[in-house]
Amino acid sequence: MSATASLTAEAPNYLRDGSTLGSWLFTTDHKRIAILFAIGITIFFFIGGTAISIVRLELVTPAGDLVSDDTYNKLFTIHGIVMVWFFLVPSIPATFGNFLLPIMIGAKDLAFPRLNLLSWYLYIAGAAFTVITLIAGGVDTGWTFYTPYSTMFSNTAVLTAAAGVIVVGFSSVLTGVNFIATTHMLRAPGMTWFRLPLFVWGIYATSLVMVLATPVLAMTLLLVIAERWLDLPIFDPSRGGDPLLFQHLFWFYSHPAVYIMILPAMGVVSEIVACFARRRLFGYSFMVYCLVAIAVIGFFVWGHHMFVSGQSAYANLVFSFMSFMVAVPSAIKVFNWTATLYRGSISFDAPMLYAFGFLGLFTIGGLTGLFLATVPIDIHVTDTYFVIAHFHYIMVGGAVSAYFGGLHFWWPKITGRMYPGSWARFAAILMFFGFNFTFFPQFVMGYLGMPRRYHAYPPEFQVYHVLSSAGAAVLGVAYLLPLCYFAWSFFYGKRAPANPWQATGLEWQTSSPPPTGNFVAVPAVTDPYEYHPKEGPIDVQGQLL
Amino acid sequence: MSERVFLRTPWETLARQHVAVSFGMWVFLASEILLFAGLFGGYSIYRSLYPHGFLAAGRETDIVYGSVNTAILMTSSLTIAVAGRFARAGFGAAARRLLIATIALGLLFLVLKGFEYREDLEKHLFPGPDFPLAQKGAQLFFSLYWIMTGVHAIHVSCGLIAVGRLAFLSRRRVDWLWGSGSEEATALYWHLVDVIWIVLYPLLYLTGRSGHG
Amino acid sequence: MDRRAHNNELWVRPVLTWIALCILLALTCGLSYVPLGNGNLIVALAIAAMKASLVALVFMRLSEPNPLTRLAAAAGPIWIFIMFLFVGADYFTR
Amino acid sequence: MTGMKLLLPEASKMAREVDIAFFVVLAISLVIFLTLFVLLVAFAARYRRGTCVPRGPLPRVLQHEIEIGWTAGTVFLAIFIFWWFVSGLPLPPRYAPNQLEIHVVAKQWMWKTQHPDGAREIDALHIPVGQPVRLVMTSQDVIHSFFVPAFRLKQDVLPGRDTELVFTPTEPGTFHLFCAEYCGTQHSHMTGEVVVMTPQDYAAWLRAQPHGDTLVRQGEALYAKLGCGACHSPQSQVRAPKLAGVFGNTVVLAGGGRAIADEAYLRKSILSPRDEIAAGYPPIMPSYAALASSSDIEALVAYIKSQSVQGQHR
Repeated sequence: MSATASLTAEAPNYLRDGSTLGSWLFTTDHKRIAILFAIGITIFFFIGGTAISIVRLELVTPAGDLVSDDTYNKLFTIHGIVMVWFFLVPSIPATFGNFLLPIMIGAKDLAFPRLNLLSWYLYIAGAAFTVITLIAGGVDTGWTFYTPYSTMFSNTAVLTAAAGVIVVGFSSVLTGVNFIATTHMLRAPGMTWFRLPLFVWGIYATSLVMVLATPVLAMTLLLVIAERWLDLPIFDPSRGGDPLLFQHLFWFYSHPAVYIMILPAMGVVSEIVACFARRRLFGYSFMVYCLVAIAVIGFFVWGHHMFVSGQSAYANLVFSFMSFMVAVPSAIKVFNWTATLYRGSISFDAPMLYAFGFLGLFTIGGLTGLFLATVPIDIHVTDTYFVIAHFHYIMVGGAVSAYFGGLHFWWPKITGRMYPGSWARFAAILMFFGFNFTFFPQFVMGYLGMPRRYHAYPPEFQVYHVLSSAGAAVLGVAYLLPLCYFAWSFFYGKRAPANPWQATGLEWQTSSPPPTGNFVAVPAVTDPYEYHPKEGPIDVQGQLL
Repeated sequence: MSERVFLRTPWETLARQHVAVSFGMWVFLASEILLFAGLFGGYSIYRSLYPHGFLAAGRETDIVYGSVNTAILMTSSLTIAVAGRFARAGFGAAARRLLIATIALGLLFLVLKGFEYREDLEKHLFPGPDFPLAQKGAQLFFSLYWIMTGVHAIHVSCGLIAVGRLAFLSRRRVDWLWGSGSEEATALYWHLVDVIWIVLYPLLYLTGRSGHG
Repeated sequence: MDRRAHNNELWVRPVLTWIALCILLALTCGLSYVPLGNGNLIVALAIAAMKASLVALVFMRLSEPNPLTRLAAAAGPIWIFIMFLFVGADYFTR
Repeated sequence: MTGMKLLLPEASKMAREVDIAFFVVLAISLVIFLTLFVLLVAFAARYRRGTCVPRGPLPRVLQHEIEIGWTAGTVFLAIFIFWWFVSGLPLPPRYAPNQLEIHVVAKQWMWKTQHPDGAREIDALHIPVGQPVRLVMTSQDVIHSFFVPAFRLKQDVLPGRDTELVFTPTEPGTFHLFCAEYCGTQHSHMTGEVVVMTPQDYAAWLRAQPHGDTLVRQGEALYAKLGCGACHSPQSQVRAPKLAGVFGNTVVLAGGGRAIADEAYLRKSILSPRDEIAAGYPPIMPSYAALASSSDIEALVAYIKSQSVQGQHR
């Protein structure tokens, strides 16, 4: 059947509900807003990726010979700002969360659809500030904006960069408010709290962190702007201020921000693992408690970024202890995912490959977190490539793997099209190896003392940098592949059935892509992950009886 | 009056919509409180580091403006609270008049704040080379003073826009005030602006009044 | 509904609250001129907390039994407390 | 390109302890990771779709006990690692008399070090092996971080405040010194070397240095130049606290309260004298923040300190 024929046969759905630009830019449909967000974060993903590609190229040789040190500093700063606030924080919540949260709980839309659109416009406004920053020559403070460098010394576009982050912060606060209200108020009859899919729990926990942490960042950066622009003394030590206060306030947000990125990723992986292992999730209620525990304990650990900052030794121990405690629920989640595979019937489609990648990489990221929680080890490896490798294992190995996993899992639902499975599996494997190739050498050179944010470096580290840059090239190709086959799939892919993976979950009960109101008939709510009966035998082929 | 006019997309009943709107606003208010948390944190740390500077600087703020403005904001809280109760009881016209009183009080607050700012600037109380106090920490106090009151004034302005929107949209049909649920949310926001001022007042205006502490 | 109870709910209670707020304002303003050392700050903050609670309980109708709203209202102060606790863990042990 | 290096020299007492901690945590992590990895691969192979293996539901009891078991196990392990490294934390002896006290001033993008006898270095630090060293560090502009990988030591260097590092080098050699906290354009050029020498070599090296004034002497000169004695000398007409002998004493402050006259107090008293006035004296001293640089203050403090320490009076 030709593509045109299949298009005419298409049932009414949200994609076909108006095709003018206005029908997209003034939409209040959560699914369309999710697409708008997806377009935004994809653009920024490639902006941030381009910046870091130049950085990796520069680092192939020990001498800083490709770009000037000033340019280099601006490149890694823009990479950090863009990737953290314009890609990772909105990535899963604003796209999949927006698209799926109402459908998964059986609602017609988010609680406040117009507020949702406002979130997107705030994101775009923040993005505009960032683009202005780039046009104005960039910013060189690092994504951490440490004072007094950012307020008294840098002569780059700190003000617009900080303003962009503040504005995009309000976007994530409003998204968080919307998600929390939706989860509380719009669950379909029968959808009790302990029947919620773990993805919904992940989004809910993340929303709590967004709402309670983001405003602190907004105010901190507002203080930076006030000190820099109005010359008000706040953090400036020569006028009595304390730069460590900035670090406390900054990390009060920015450590929980890591959990903003990883909690939804955990939700995505839970959905995928259960579906492709055809198994009820092992320890569902423990998984829920762990998500909430991570979200809450995650607020108590920020000081582990400050072990060498001049913070008191007593505070170091307190934060160290809390950091060990937050490792516990994360570890339990990994055990539970692994145990879910036991007696499963596992197939290795692309989403599952990404989920496997997540399990391995997140485990490495989490375990290296133990090193950083141990004060004497942290003193040696903090501010080195060890830390870079650690948080990329969590944020890229974890969150980005899950993002791609989710994209491959829900793509048929979102677009109504299938993608070429073998290409997708190839990209997943390439991404996994490219990633390890890029970041594993960084653990070693970090331990050997290679400081981060260095434009030129002693020659003995070159071998690791070359390995890392080679891996980054592979990783870059692996990121471009999905762009190509998804673009192809969107126009020419095979029409997707309502439930291509035979998954449970309400989103699979409606058509692909869903109609504007999400459901034609009221969906039937059951326990989540009913992939096999609770009691009794299961077919030896692993099929449901 | 029919519910249908006010019912918005995802909701089945107006009652549920109202609960959700005010719950959503409460969640947002939690976020707003955390917005000020960093300022309160900075204030506490610097006050404990420079107690003398803070007491000396606290004496320089204008307690008359501060106290009158506190009273004004508390009164505006009363008017908007009663407006909501009137609207629910069906006294729409009276409710609207109270909303307009709230707007007037809010504007009065901002005007007085503007006069106060002018006097502060005449006394060179903006941190900089002409700053009159030598004690260490006094400039930090005034940095926080300007930022705290400035951010609060922005909140008052946002609140005024929201209350103004209510007054404007209810000009034809006063039952709109009750029906949409936005009266409740707007009032909650306005009350929070009041609560934050109530906390700022002792920090900025009552500090150091009892003499050389 | 009983007319008096109705009036009560409508405006008597809010107005009484407003009177209480004004009395507290006068009290805190006056007390700030009495030399109490560190007591000044404690008294001023205690009165501010009382005023804030009055606004929250009556004007913002937090006194009505709604667990969800109360939870949301408690979250802000609790998280401020967390911030103070852990920032203090550094500053007061340096 | 020099060859691939997997191990870093352990050149301080601390380095050994950090390495032990590092490799113990590494071993624990490897055990956990390999267990999970083996399980993942085994499950993925055994339970791949289509294999003929039993797939019944798990007994309820088993589910619960395993969950509680590994939760308890993980909590125990986390607390154990924490307890283990805390119990092993060395408490650096501060102000030990045998320490070699070296002052470090960081600025964009340079390390300036000064030895007790006045020898100065830029982007380098020569120290004798086996000798406990105490670095007193401050920054003139932004935050820097003093990082010597071979010593496994790192400490941020803050403007307006002293931070310290105490260590004992154990191996002679030349090691990297890095600035580890991003400090602006030429951050990656803010490097240097730490040269650990035998005591004899160190003595010879020290003799060969152009002998600048000692920190104490510089302080003395500044003391005269800035006219501190006009008020603080015992002969002065102005009533101001006598500085000889003040270091290490407890000062009673105006308005109650006490302060130990340590380095931080002296530094603060020079920069913002009116914050903590000694009881009985009028608050008349102006701030010297604009007149004295960070290194000047270090020198002044060193001089005042020398006036208090028996036998060091020169």
